[in-house]
Amino acid sequence: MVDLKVDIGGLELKNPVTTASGTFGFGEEFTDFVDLGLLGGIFVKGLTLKHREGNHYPRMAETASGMLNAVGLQNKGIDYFIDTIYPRIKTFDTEIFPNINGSVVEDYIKVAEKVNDIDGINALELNISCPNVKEGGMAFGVSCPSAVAVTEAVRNVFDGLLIVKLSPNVTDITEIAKGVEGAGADAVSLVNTFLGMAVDAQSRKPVLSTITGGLSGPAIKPIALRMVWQVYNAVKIPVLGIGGIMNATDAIEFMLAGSTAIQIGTANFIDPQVSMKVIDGIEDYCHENNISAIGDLVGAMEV
Amino acid sequence: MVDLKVDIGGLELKNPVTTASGTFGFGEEFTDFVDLGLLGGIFVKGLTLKHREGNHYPRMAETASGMLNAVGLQNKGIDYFIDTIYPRIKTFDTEIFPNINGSVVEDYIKVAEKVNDIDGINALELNISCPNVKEGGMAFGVSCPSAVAVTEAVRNVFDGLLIVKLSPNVTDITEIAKGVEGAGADAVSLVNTFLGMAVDAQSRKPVLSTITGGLSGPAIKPIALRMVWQVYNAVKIPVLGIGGIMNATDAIEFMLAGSTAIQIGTANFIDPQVSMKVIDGIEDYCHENNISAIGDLVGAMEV
Amino acid sequence: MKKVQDFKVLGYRRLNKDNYILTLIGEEDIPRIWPGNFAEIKVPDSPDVFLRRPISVLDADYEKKTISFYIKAVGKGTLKLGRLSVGQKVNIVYPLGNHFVVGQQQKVLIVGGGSGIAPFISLGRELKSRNIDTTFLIGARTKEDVFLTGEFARYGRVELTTEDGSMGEKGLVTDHKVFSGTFDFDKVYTCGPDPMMKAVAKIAGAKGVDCEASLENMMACGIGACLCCVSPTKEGNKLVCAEGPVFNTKDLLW
Amino acid sequence: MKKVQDFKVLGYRRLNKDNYILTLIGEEDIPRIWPGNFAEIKVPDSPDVFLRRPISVLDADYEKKTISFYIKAVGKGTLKLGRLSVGQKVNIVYPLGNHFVVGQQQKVLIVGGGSGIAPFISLGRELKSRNIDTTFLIGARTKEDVFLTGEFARYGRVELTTEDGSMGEKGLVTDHKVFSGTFDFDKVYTCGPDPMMKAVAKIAGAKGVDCEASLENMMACGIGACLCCVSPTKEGNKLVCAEGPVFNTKDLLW
Ligand SMILES: Cc1cc2nc3c(=O)[nH]c(=O)nc-3n(C[C@H](O)[C@H](O)[C@H](O)COP(=O)(O)OP(=O)(O)OC[C@H]3O[C@@H](n4cnc5c(N)ncnc54)[C@H](O)[C@@H]3O)c2cc1C
Ligand SMILES: Cc1cc2nc3c(=O)[nH]c(=O)nc-3n(C[C@H](O)[C@H](O)[C@H](O)COP(=O)(O)OP(=O)(O)OC[C@H]3O[C@@H](n4cnc5c(N)ncnc54)[C@H](O)[C@@H]3O)c2cc1C
Ligand SMILES: Cc1cc2nc3c(=O)[nH]c(=O)nc-3n(C[C@H](O)[C@H](O)[C@H](O)COP(=O)(O)O)c2cc1C
Ligand SMILES: Cc1cc2nc3c(=O)[nH]c(=O)nc-3n(C[C@H](O)[C@H](O)[C@H](O)COP(=O)(O)O)c2cc1C
Ligand code: FES
Ligand code: FES
Repeated sequence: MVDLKVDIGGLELKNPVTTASGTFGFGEEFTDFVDLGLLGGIFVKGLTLKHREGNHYPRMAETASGMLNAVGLQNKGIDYFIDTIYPRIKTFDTEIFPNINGSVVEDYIKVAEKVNDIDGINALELNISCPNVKEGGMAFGVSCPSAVAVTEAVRNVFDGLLIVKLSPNVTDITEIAKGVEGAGADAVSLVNTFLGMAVDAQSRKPVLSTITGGLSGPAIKPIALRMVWQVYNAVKIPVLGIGGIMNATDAIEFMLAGSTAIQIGTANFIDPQVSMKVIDGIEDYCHENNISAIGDLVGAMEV
Repeated sequence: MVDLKVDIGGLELKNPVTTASGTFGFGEEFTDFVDLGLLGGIFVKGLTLKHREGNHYPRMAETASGMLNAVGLQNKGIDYFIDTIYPRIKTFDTEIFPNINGSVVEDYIKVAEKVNDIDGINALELNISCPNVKEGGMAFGVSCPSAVAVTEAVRNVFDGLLIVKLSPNVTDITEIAKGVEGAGADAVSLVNTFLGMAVDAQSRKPVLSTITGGLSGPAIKPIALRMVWQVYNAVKIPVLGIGGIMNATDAIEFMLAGSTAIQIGTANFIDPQVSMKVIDGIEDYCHENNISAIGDLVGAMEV
Repeated sequence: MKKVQDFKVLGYRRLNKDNYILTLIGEEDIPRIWPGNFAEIKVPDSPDVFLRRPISVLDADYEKKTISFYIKAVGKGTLKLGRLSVGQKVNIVYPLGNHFVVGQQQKVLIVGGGSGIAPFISLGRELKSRNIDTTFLIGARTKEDVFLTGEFARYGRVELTTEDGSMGEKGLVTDHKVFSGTFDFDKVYTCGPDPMMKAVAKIAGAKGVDCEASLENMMACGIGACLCCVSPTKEGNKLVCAEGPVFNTKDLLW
Repeated sequence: MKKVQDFKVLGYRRLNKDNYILTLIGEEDIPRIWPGNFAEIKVPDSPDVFLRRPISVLDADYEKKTISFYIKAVGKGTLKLGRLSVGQKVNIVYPLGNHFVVGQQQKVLIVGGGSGIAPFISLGRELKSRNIDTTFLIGARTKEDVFLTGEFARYGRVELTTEDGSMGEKGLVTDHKVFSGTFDFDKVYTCGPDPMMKAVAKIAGAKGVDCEASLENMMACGIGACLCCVSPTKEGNKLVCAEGPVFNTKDLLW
């Protein structure tokens, strides 16, 4: 028997496999495909204080081994989540992580306060790295002082596990990671999407309504892996690795580079059952390699 | 007849299609495949003051729609280039662009001085973005003051066209672009490779001897396109677009986003004849779209 | 119940250079598919096609465990789907989306153009089984682009328009005589290019007739998870894959 | 003269579960290929194989315009190359690299292991045509992994070792009796796993016999342009694809 349990800053997950915000809806969309109770956790779609319509069509472009999205945090607002969605999904036997967003620090605080009051929510992911909104979003995550400020503000009102989601669109991600660690983050998750663009050579226009969008998928995996390894070596809090994970081997690479847990994003679109396959694959790998506790893999890359 | 000629800061190229440094050797390696006289130009393999052995094996890892390299500027030094290689390649009927590198500003100055004295060389590419050397390299390109300092230093000793090659591993590439523009750059080329990593899940070791390496290929195209467009809108000097260009459509996308000329890198490994196909494809596109002068495409993306 | 399933290529029926019907055969039971449902097909062996492609289900045979798609090759993915070998594995996620609603109608008009005709074989069969009088109005560019009329004829009257007049009436579908004179349909279903559907919806609206349209959209997941597909509606942005692809045109901002 | 050329799959000869000979047929003239030259093969229809794969040329027929490769499936690319359909297009860049040097020898020993036996059919033929006495010493794990001995026998004596003793002498190639007793070879050629080649080179060195080895390496371009492939030598780092793959072992830091 392999012990797949992992501990993120005191919160225990069944296993290191979770699904990334914005790529797994609220979990409900996958009940036909996945036994949600098997997952380590679900990071739900990004939430904001108020209802948001998101960006105009087109919001998506396919790229080489990846995609650009410009959804722009379409959601019905935190109250709708609390009143209508959460009561439905809280029965899933897995950890539910709200992913919170804001245009100004005040918004983040208000959403975090509301999340703090939800019974059964143990953790939240503070998204300071959304590249698809005009105000706030990534702007917080690419400057150390503002990343620190929003982390501190949320820390003050949120008692549970605070995971800060970092933007890869920076010169030195370790600087931001150390900043948010100092500001009270219990864990960091990385990476969010890379700011990218697609152009239609025929129409001579940008493909996305917002011109730029966020790049995800296996294309970004090598950069994400590098950042996870850098951050793992820079901070003491746990790291959740994200970026182009398509299978168990990818997940293990992220763990070896320093991820305590991993998030699967875009791969859910290619294979809605991928999360379960990754869990099985990690277990097989552990068996084959005589690893009794999955935690032994974390940061175990020999350099 | 389509006029494919482009002007980069006063230097006229036959067409916008050039080959990227480190991916086309010194041109000679491709004489069996490409009529070099058809190319807009050749950016030769990175040169340093002294002979360099480069990094240890393994230096390469395949990734999704891309590759990591950690060559580390293996070359026989600028004097060998001047005495032995250049005399052989100067007969090619195309523009030869030396790509120069250094660990300290002094080295850059010395190499640039030597390049300045080469008869027939009209331009050089100042590489401040190599991620694969312990000292110097990318370190210059990720900080605005140091990028400015090295650009100014080289500007002082080099009379020809000065193209500064930017690193994409930064929070705000427009800041660096504006900095080097102010410091006397005649053009900027972007992007160099993204710092990435590959891990071997079986051996639990990094794949590359240097742990991290530079990511290139179609995987990075969306990010490179975005940066080209940002820089095009931020500076007045011409932009040379680089990053995952595999075919004429990609090249046109880069031109629409603001590239006066483009460089083809990794694609040369997949199809050694790709550069000629891109030239033909651009010409066909212009015919089909009634474009008589290729310059009309530059920055023509309608936003 | 949606599922992910491996099928194998059973064969092709080539309609013309760019249009074909791809039939797949599987081993598992096929869940109930409604007219308008679609599948997300993983294009096999295609380095430059990363995401699945949404394609309406043309027809399914629950006994033989076959499912077929009518596909027009317009790009990388649809070209490759037309060149698979018999027996090759194809993975699909299906059935997805909502579907055309068949209610207490007496006489319906179905207007299809281009690859938008795909949902209408199964819809026609459904209508016929309920004894609803059905007229199919199919628009195409030339007679070379007119397909499946034999199939449609089994379930109702077939009217045609071609832009060059090489078959049926000359012009666009909206120029067709069904729209002039008495318009005694009590429901319109449409699928095809956006401008066509908008024009049809406008006429239906003007006549006070209920109209449903199946929208196209760029999709990543097809199951309502990514929020990449979107259509503005009177109630705000809706997901085409999960809240559509079929919308009542009175809810759209057309 | 190197070239990029489209070939078509003519067929396979399956040697065992993982090993096969792939033969391609083209329409253009095949340039002169020397023993030890390799090709960079573009693996078709493989989303997860981005770069070409270097594979030694096993043999070529200049008349019939065919070229063949002996391939051991070890990963994504070599697995896929073993599953193409007859007639499928395969693009290769060839002939690449330097080659084994055949000089004024009298008696040569060829030591091959694993997929390293590929260059030795054409080398054996060349040696035979020059009347040079040739011994092939082939090492394998078990008798299931011993291939092409019939072909080698046409050009010289064939000696075998298997690790489990199921064929030939039991042990590694370096345990074989050719290395004990009188060693009257005046040249050794070797290709196979690094440890094997190193051991062979050491013995040859000790006996004062010239030895050439063909090295493997991760390659991106195969034509000396990317500097990704590298082997340390007494004269510094050399490119395996362009300055090799064949090196005189006295120049290596073994
Ligand atoms: C619900 C639904 C049902 C559909 N049913 C059918 C069907 O039954 N038969 C059929 O032939 N086609 C159908 N389509 C359209 C089909 O999905 C696209 O033609 C296909 O995705 C194009 O993929 P490609 O790789 O061939 O083209 P690409 O190379 O990706 O692109 C070629 C062109 O098609 C456009 N395009 C790409 N994806 C879409 C898309 N999802 N919707 C609209 N345009 C797109 C691109 O912008 C581009 O202009 C349907 C689409 C949807 C959303
Ligand atoms: C000059 C030369 C000639 C060769 N000739 C032959 C031949 O005739 N027949 C044959 O079967 N093989 C030959 N090889 C080895 C062959 O290139 C590799 O087995 C192949 O590239 C593996 O690709 P893959 O996609 O199957 O494996 P991958 O999935 O890419 O990797 C599987 C394993 O193979 C290793 N590997 C990958 N590429 C290489 C490489 N270029 N060299 C060594 N190891 C590698 C990886 O590290 C990994 O452990 C030759 C290699 C070189 C350099
Ligand atoms: C369509 C889409 C929507 C996303 N929405 C969110 C979001 O709301 N909040 C967030 O923090 N990240 C969001 N992300 C980023 C992902 O959670 C993840 O960080 C990123 O996609 C990289 O992982 P991947 O390569 O596995 O997809 C979104 C990504 C995609 C593709
Ligand atoms: C193997 C390899 C070696 C490279 N060497 C250099 C170099 O010496 N100097 C330099 O400025 N860029 C070098 N580059 C970067 C390329 O010139 C180019 O900027 C980068 O690869 C992105 O373009 P691409 O995606 O088209 O390859 C190298 C890239 C590769 C893949
Ligand atoms: S395609 Fe993902 S929500 Fe519709
Ligand atoms: S593989 Fe590129 S130089 Fe050898």
